[in-house]
Amino acid sequence: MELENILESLYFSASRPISTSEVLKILDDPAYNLDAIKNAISNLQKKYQDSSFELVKVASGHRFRIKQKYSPWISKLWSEKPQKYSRALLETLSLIAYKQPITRGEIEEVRGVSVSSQIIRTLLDRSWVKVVGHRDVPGRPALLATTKEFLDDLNISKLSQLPELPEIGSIPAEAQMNLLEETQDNA
Amino acid sequence: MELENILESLYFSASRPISTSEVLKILDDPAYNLDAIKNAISNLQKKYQDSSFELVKVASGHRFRIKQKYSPWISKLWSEKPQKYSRALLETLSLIAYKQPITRGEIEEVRGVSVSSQIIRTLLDRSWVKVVGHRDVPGRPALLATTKEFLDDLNISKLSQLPELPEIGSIPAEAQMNLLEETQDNA
Amino acid sequence: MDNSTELKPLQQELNLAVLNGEEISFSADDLYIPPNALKIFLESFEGPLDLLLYFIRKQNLDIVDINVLEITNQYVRYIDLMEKIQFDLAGEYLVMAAYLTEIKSRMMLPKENDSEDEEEDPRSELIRRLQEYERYKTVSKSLDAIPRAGRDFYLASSALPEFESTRDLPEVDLDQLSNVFAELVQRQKLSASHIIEFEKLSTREKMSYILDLLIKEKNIEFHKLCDSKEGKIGIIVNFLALLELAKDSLIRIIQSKDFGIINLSSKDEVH
Repeated sequence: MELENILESLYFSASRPISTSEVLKILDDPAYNLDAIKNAISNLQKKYQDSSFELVKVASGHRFRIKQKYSPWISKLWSEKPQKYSRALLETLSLIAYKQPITRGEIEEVRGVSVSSQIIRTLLDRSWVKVVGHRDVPGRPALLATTKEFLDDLNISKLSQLPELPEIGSIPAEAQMNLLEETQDNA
Repeated sequence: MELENILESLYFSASRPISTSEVLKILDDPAYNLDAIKNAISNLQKKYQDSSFELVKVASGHRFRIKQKYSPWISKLWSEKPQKYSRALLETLSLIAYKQPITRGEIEEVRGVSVSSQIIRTLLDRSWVKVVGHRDVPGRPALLATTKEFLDDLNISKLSQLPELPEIGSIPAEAQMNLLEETQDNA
Repeated sequence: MDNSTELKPLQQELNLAVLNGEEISFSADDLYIPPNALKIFLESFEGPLDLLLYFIRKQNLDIVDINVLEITNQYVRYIDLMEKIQFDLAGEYLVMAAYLTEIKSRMMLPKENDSEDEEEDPRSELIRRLQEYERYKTVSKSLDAIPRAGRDFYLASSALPEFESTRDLPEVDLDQLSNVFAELVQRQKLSASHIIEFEKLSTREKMSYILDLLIKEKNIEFHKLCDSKEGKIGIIVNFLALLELAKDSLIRIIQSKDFGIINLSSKDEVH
């Protein structure tokens, strides 16, 4: 009971996901082991079943999130509209997510166009992407990979939960046309 | 029941107190009047009596707050915060310092990328930045300015003691932060 | 999502864009597109591979069956058109035109009857690139559709109790701050006239101060803002701040008679 309240207070105060190992370190008490924490987490998940929020597991730990059905009211609280990303950015992000680690040059090769610094900056800034090393070729280009925050923001806990990359030849022609349609709507 | 959940989701998502009049405006539904909201608030207060947080009334409205008795754990959590602020936070802070009062949208315009709520929240939490008003444009975005605490922490007594804008090119190379490298450090 | 400009994929005629309220359309056979619409048309592609994919898919062809001659002709015609209307075409489009032309000429060369050295289909590299690009293009759409924090759902947090921080928070020093700002300005290529001067900054400081004061007290008399220690300069800075704030319609200024007391009040109702 008390352990659940302590956990709850941690999740609500952190404004980021917290891992069980971090919880163990904070508690620093032999009375609370990993099993006790896991048990408390599952109790908390049950406890708040009918409320507006839920305890979810993401890449870097657990956190409370507000159920999606309440988004219409919450979005009214914010005067700014959430960022809508361009197709160029999304394609770049997809390449980083599915072919990581990857250099900017390699992204450009697949997309057939240059990738603007602006896009890379936005992704780094958003902490969705980070530099994990440099390729050992002339110019030592940075190798880009996605971060835990990226998975957290999509509410998933590992890369393998991303949508599957379509197989070559399995993409119906209509899907292509729909893509174009989208772009025109957004233009 | 549903009204309580909506209210709850608003309080948990806002990271600031919300007044009943603001709630009425967001609900925008004649079915929910002031009495219904007050009733829902008192139900929420009862509902969470035994949990780690409480619904409290402060000058500008209501908000959820972690109960004082959980502060020992929270202080441990917060003592593990990263040692360095991100490049994005520093840029945001420098824009608020030099171009205050400024809105988030105006910061985004100069930076060319969006500013996360997290950054603004960190600056507000740190008491380096505060909201000093709202710009009279659609959405009424908050105007941000630096605080006395900010000046105190930088050990200056007024903003005019901030360094003048260094001449371009006179910034020592080691002080120039390579964005790619920088982000890697903070990740 | 607004689907009012919905396209039927297999329709002969394609409504490409709405320009000045007028729907621009063209058919697969008739390549004429008004120049303005052509610009919009090209801007909706993420580069030459994307444009080529469109040509192929528009004709409901499989990538592996593409008729390079036809696609090349179609592509080059677009590029020529764009050049004619002096549209600033990205270099990649021209590179692709050269590449396509090369494939076309290689395909027109007579095949050597040497079965030992079986030459690769000149199209294969292009086909491989188109297929590869299409995979990521398609998956990027699925990625965007995943509910995202801050856009489709929100996180729950509550206010903190009072607590002792056991460790120092990150520090920021003056030079770091001004260097970051300088780099920002440099990046934005702001003109030299934007350099922050002493006076301007004190005005900005006063603006913040006045706004902050108006949160606590609904009305302030101007002379109460001025500190005698600051002297004449102080009054001037205060007055400049006042004018700036009024210009941005952030405050209300009322002076009921000439040389009378200047009253400032907040325009802000939220706080």
